[in-house]
Amino acid sequence: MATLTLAAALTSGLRHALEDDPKVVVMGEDVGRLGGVFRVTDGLQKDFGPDRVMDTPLAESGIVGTAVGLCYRGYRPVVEIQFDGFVFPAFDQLVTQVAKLHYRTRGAVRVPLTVRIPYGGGIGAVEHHSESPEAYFTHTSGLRVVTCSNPQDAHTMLRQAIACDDPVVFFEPKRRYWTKGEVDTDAPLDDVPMEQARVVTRGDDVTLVTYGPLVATAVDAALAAREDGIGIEVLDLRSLSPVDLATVEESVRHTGRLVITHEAQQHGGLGAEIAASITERCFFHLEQPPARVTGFDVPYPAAKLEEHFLPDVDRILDAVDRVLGRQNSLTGWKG
Amino acid sequence: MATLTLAAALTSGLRHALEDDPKVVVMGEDVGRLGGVFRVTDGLQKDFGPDRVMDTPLAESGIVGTAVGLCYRGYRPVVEIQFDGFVFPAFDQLVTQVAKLHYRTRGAVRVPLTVRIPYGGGIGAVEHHSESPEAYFTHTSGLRVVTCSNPQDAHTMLRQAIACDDPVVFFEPKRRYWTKGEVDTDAPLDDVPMEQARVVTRGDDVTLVTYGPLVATAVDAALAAREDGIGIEVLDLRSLSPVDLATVEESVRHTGRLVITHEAQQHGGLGAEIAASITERCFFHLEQPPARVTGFDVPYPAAKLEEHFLPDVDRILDAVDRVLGRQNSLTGWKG
Amino acid sequence: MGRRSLAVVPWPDIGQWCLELHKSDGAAMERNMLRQDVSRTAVRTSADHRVPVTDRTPQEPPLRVSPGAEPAGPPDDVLQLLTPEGVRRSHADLDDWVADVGDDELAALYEDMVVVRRLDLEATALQRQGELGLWPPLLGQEAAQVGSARALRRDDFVFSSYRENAVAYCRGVDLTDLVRVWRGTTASGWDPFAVGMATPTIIIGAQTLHATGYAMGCVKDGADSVAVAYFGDGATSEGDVNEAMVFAATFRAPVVFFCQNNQFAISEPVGLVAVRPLADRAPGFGIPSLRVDGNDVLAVTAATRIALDRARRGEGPTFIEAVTYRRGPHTTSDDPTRYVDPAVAEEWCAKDPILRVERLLESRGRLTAELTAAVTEHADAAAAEMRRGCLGLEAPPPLSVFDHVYTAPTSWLERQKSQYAAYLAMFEEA
Amino acid sequence: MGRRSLAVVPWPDIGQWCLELHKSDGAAMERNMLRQDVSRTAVRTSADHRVPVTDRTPQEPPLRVSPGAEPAGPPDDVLQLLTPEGVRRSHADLDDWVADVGDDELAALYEDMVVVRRLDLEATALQRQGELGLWPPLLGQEAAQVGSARALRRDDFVFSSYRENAVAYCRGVDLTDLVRVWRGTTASGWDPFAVGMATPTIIIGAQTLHATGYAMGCVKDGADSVAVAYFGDGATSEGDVNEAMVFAATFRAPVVFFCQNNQFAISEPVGLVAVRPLADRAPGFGIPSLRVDGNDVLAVTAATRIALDRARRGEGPTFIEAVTYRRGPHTTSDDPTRYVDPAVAEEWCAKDPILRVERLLESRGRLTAELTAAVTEHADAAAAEMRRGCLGLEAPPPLSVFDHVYTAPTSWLERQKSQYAAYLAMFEEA
Ligand SMILES: Cc1ncc(C[n+]2csc(CCOP(=O)(O)OP(=O)(O)O)c2C)c(N)n1
Ligand SMILES: Cc1ncc(C[n+]2csc(CCOP(=O)(O)OP(=O)(O)O)c2C)c(N)n1
Ligand SMILES: [Mg+2]
Ligand SMILES: [Mg+2]
Repeated sequence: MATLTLAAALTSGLRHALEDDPKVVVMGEDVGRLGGVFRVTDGLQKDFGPDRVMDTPLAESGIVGTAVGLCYRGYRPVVEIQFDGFVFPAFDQLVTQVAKLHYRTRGAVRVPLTVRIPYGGGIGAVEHHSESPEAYFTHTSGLRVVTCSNPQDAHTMLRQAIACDDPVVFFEPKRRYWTKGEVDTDAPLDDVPMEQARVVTRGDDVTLVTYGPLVATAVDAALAAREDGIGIEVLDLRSLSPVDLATVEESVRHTGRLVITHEAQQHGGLGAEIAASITERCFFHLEQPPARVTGFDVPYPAAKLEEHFLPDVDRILDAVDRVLGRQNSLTGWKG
Repeated sequence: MATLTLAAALTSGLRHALEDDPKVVVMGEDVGRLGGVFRVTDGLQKDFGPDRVMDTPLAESGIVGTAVGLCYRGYRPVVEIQFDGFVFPAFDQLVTQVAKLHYRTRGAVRVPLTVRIPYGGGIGAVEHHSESPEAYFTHTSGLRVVTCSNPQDAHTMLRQAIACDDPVVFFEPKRRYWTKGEVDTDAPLDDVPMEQARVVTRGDDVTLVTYGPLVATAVDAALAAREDGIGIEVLDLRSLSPVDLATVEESVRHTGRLVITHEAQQHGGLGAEIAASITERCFFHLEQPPARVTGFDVPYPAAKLEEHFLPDVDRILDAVDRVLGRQNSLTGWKG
Repeated sequence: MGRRSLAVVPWPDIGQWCLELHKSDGAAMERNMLRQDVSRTAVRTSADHRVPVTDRTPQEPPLRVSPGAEPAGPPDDVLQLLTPEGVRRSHADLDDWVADVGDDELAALYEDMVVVRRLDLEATALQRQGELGLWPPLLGQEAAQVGSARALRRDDFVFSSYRENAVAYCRGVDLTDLVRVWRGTTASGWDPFAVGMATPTIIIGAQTLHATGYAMGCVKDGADSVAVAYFGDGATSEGDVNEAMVFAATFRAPVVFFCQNNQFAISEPVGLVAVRPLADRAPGFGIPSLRVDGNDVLAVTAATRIALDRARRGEGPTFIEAVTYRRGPHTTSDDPTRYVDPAVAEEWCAKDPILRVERLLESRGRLTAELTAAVTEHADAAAAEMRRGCLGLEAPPPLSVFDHVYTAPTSWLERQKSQYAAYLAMFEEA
Repeated sequence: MGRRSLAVVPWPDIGQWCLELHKSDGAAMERNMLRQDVSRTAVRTSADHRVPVTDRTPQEPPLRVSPGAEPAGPPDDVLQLLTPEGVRRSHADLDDWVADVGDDELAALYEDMVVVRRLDLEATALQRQGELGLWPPLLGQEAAQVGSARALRRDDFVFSSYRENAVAYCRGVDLTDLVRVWRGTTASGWDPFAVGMATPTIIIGAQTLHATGYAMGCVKDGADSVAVAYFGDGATSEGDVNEAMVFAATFRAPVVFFCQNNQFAISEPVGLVAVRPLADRAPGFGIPSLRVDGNDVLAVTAATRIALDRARRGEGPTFIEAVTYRRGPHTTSDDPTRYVDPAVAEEWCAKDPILRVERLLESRGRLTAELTAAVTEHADAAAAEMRRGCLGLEAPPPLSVFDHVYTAPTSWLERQKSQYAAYLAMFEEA
């Protein structure tokens, strides 16, 4: 057990993966000598050499496309996209090639690629540095999409993602990179499957589903609600595709109330799928319609406005009040 | 009034737009001399010259990116993406530039770009030629997304899209290109706003929401249901972003039952948003949870399997039975 | 059906132009021969334009080729060993590379080309008869494909586009597997690892990055295998192809960029994507290139071997532009009468890649009745086998639509599958 | 704060190497002078490598520059008019293009460069003081930016990346608008149409396509305005930049591709994205290019004017590689000590773009006390104005987060806005 930041837990996860399997290679912009703009790959090139930890030309499609070629050759590339907003030049390779190759070839070609993407806002950054593009990927059959919210998951799930024979888009909550926590780097990888959601806090009144950077916010909301005598069951999805809906379903059957929160825009966000799927499965257990607390349907705004865009404890608690039928911001609101 | 195929109605819409506004230019792969692989631009280069109807190099990012530059210069480009599956190389320009420029510049830069994309399956094509990628765009704030289901809408909406000062992704239901219908090319453009959904058939029992290629299928389903004494209200969304949810809401408040059908994959498809939003707004009017009839969460399959992937009358009616609480395929099903 | 395909190719008079290297370049060429080794002199780098293929007459800055212009006329600076008339010309840079290609080997290449043309025409026929959904004919490109593919080793790996069915044939792809995807029963035809060739990539240019990455892997493995990326003239305008060149140059990847310039991207003439010869693009990226007569199976073989040799010796990527002509439609759905100049098409018929080999063999007394009979028989048998295989291809079982999305089942998808099974069962019950 | 920025720049001894054109190229250069006009001879096309900038000694196929290698050393083949020592050298191809740049004009360029350096350092200071979220310093790139931007006409249009703040200054951007986006109050700073310059594009390379499209529009309009795309060395590896060259060549678009090769893409040396000089890339696309000393404001001016002139005369795109050096960090968040070789950095200090102009002015007796005082005063005033403007920038009103998503409100978004207003009102009530 060691106390590590989330970023350091990722580094240690990469280190383990590089040690465990000679076919693992790390590649991306500035990941080598610089150690990545967030230093997640710090020291790896020094220790594993430039053949295994490669600085690549500045071209995201090139990075992902050559990684696909490396997969054909038996490698397990771990590529870094520098920021969320820079994944789009690689979108074609991810959607038309990475996601479809195994299906296309009826299993002949495996693409054990891991795509690491620091994502999310709250760091006061300029445009394209704060986005949450996960829904583009969760709508893409053939990709697995996961995220982490704490150092232990960061470490273990990254290793699981790399070990996984499917392509995995691994979203890293960048504003939690400096969150510290205990990490057992010897924990067996199959302890908790990567696909499994986690119940973070128990509660009887409302199920609060979230993932990545907002898990900490959700827990804060649960603590605040507890003082009001409201029990919130916080679920950390961890896997965004496939979603462990069984765990959500079980909780909602118990609480009868569901709030979903994520930073991404609402329209067609992952929250829509969860609300729709849970409604399909637990309609008659729901006391109120599922509520979503998300980024608005606007491009990610300038830094000085992001506090309004991003869900926070207050907006979550307002939605909790709503699903509990208590006084809330929409009480008496006329659209 | 003239009887036109949907494709010819689009051609005539383009022709009108080119005549009405000298700033309109048409560009894309093979749109000039060949007239497009679906002949939607047939004859336009001959009549308007290669300066206004331009064959471009084979590079989708280049097409959309140069179109953005033309917008800066006051043009209204109409670009063609040859098939749904080929839009992804342009995804970066569409998401990071086209969608965000107006917001980024607080209104200083307008991007009156229309992106035409033939989409959808059912034509027995090879990979990448049958997809329904609309959800990637409806999740992208700043883009308008529309589609059409009949020749009149094809004609009018395309002209509306071109006249619109916002970027519009215009999805053309390729398997309906040869559908014929009456088209009034003189109908005023502001008769029916582009954003407005249309009630295609009236019915009291179930609201069936769809768009594009499946509108005809939905109408078939409604006709079949009528024989069983079931009244289906078919809504053609037309605009996929923004969605005219008010029209859907009104219908659902009346019927209490909602089925949504689209060809795109279910997970995070537009159906999820509509189900979630309608549940939020009409929870207490719903007799049953909204049901979705969609493509499965697999890559678009080989042609000989597409009949299973694609929603059809039977699958729709099965869902209608489900929301009516009648015997259906999931009666007694244990997941 | 049973007839040899060559017989149906119209054969117009041969025009006056020829594919020889410009006479005026001879001196520069010889100068070069003295101070560089063969593999180097044949390639063009922008640093040294005195190698034969690039020593063009100085010219004004390139004139714009306006959109919609005619495809460029006959290439005047391509590497060539075999003229359309069937005359074997010698070329100091190339001869050594095909020194082992004697009459037998030539006959084998001839046979390959006849067979793949036969298969191609058979597939076109199958499409016309409604047995295939679509087919992208390679008519006219037999030499480019066979000449390059036959130069490869078993342990090399091909990443191609959709039109490289002759390459697939040479790699040993089962004939039924060739048509599988075009019949729509599966999204791709064969196991890439069984034949050393990935199944076609339809997204234009995307496979060039895969080839480059594969080649980067070969370097890591210390293997001297080579990756070959096949793509078209149109593809060169896609970002991916250019990024592939950047990566290949940076990592000195053993990859051959094999560009078949068949003059068209669907209806668009090559002049629309390139105002200069495509082979001129690569040197700026630090990648030597060769511009070769793509209808000359010997020159293609030589060029490919030069590129492969460079790659195996750790000298990195090479770009080959094989100048050829797409004699058929883009695909069976296309209507080339809308954009093809029949006079140009006819000119290219005169440059048929098979006929010139036939003439060469004839001039050597090797085009015997036995040979043509054996070749025809082989072609007919292959076509019949492919047809049989094609007609035997059935739609896969409905629930297989859910297979292979992931390497292991997911609860999410298993649920959809199970529900769809229940749905299908409803009809069986009824 | 009040002190002139130049004073704080360390000034090491000047090394022996110089930026002059290789002597051995002189003969070829002169030969060329005889038969081509000035604007043509200075540009490089791969078809004619005997123009001065491309007549390199023949070399072996490019050697791989392995990832992580040092950035390339001093350029030995860049166009130069002003040496680091402040000596004005003549150059037959370029002199005419700066014939109108007399001492007054030189002093004006000097003033611009001093002011933008001052603004840049002020912005860096503002960031260090917590007033800006981030700043991308341009220290060292003043000549490349000022020399090119001052060559433009009002009706030309610039599409840039994030580091071109000196260009924005020259275009007349309000000083407060320069820092707006870096303070986080808006996503971009100014009205592009008011100054003929789009606001920065952060997605690397994307703006090169916008510039090309804009230039295509100029052709349609029959206007002789030119679009200028600014981008970095790293950007050249992105697909978009290559596609922009394809489109520009095809449509003969009046666009100048102005690449500031500042040796780094964040930590990655230019050798990682290009094994050959970047200026060698464009000719393969059919685009002539110039490789110029980016720290020489005169040479940059001349090169830009050549390119603009070609564009205005309908000769299409030109590519300029301005070889310079990023003396600061990538942005204020960067730690260049991890990857910058201090010896190389020091070498580049000796090539300071401002100092050499100062020396030239001095040698002409024009670096008077009046001039330096006036320039300092201007720089200080500008810095103060920018600081004042910066500190006055407030967070926009909360509900403005919903503005300008579309050109007209949509019911969907109005609803979200109204709900958020109700939410905010709740706190006001409380
Ligand atoms: C990204 C992408 N855009 C468009 C298409 C549609 N398309 C299929 S083939 C083709 C032309 C390709 O031309 P070329 O690269 O010269 O290859 P050829 O067909 O001549 O062999 C086009 C535009 C595609 N498959 N992929
Ligand atoms: C598409 C994209 N990928 C990655 C980045 C992150 N990034 C910002 S600047 C930069 C380096 C750019 O280098 P260069 O083009 O040389 O310009 P310079 O910063 O040197 O001016 C990178 C990788 C980005 N902004 N956009
Ligand atoms: Mg072609
Ligand atoms: Mg740089």
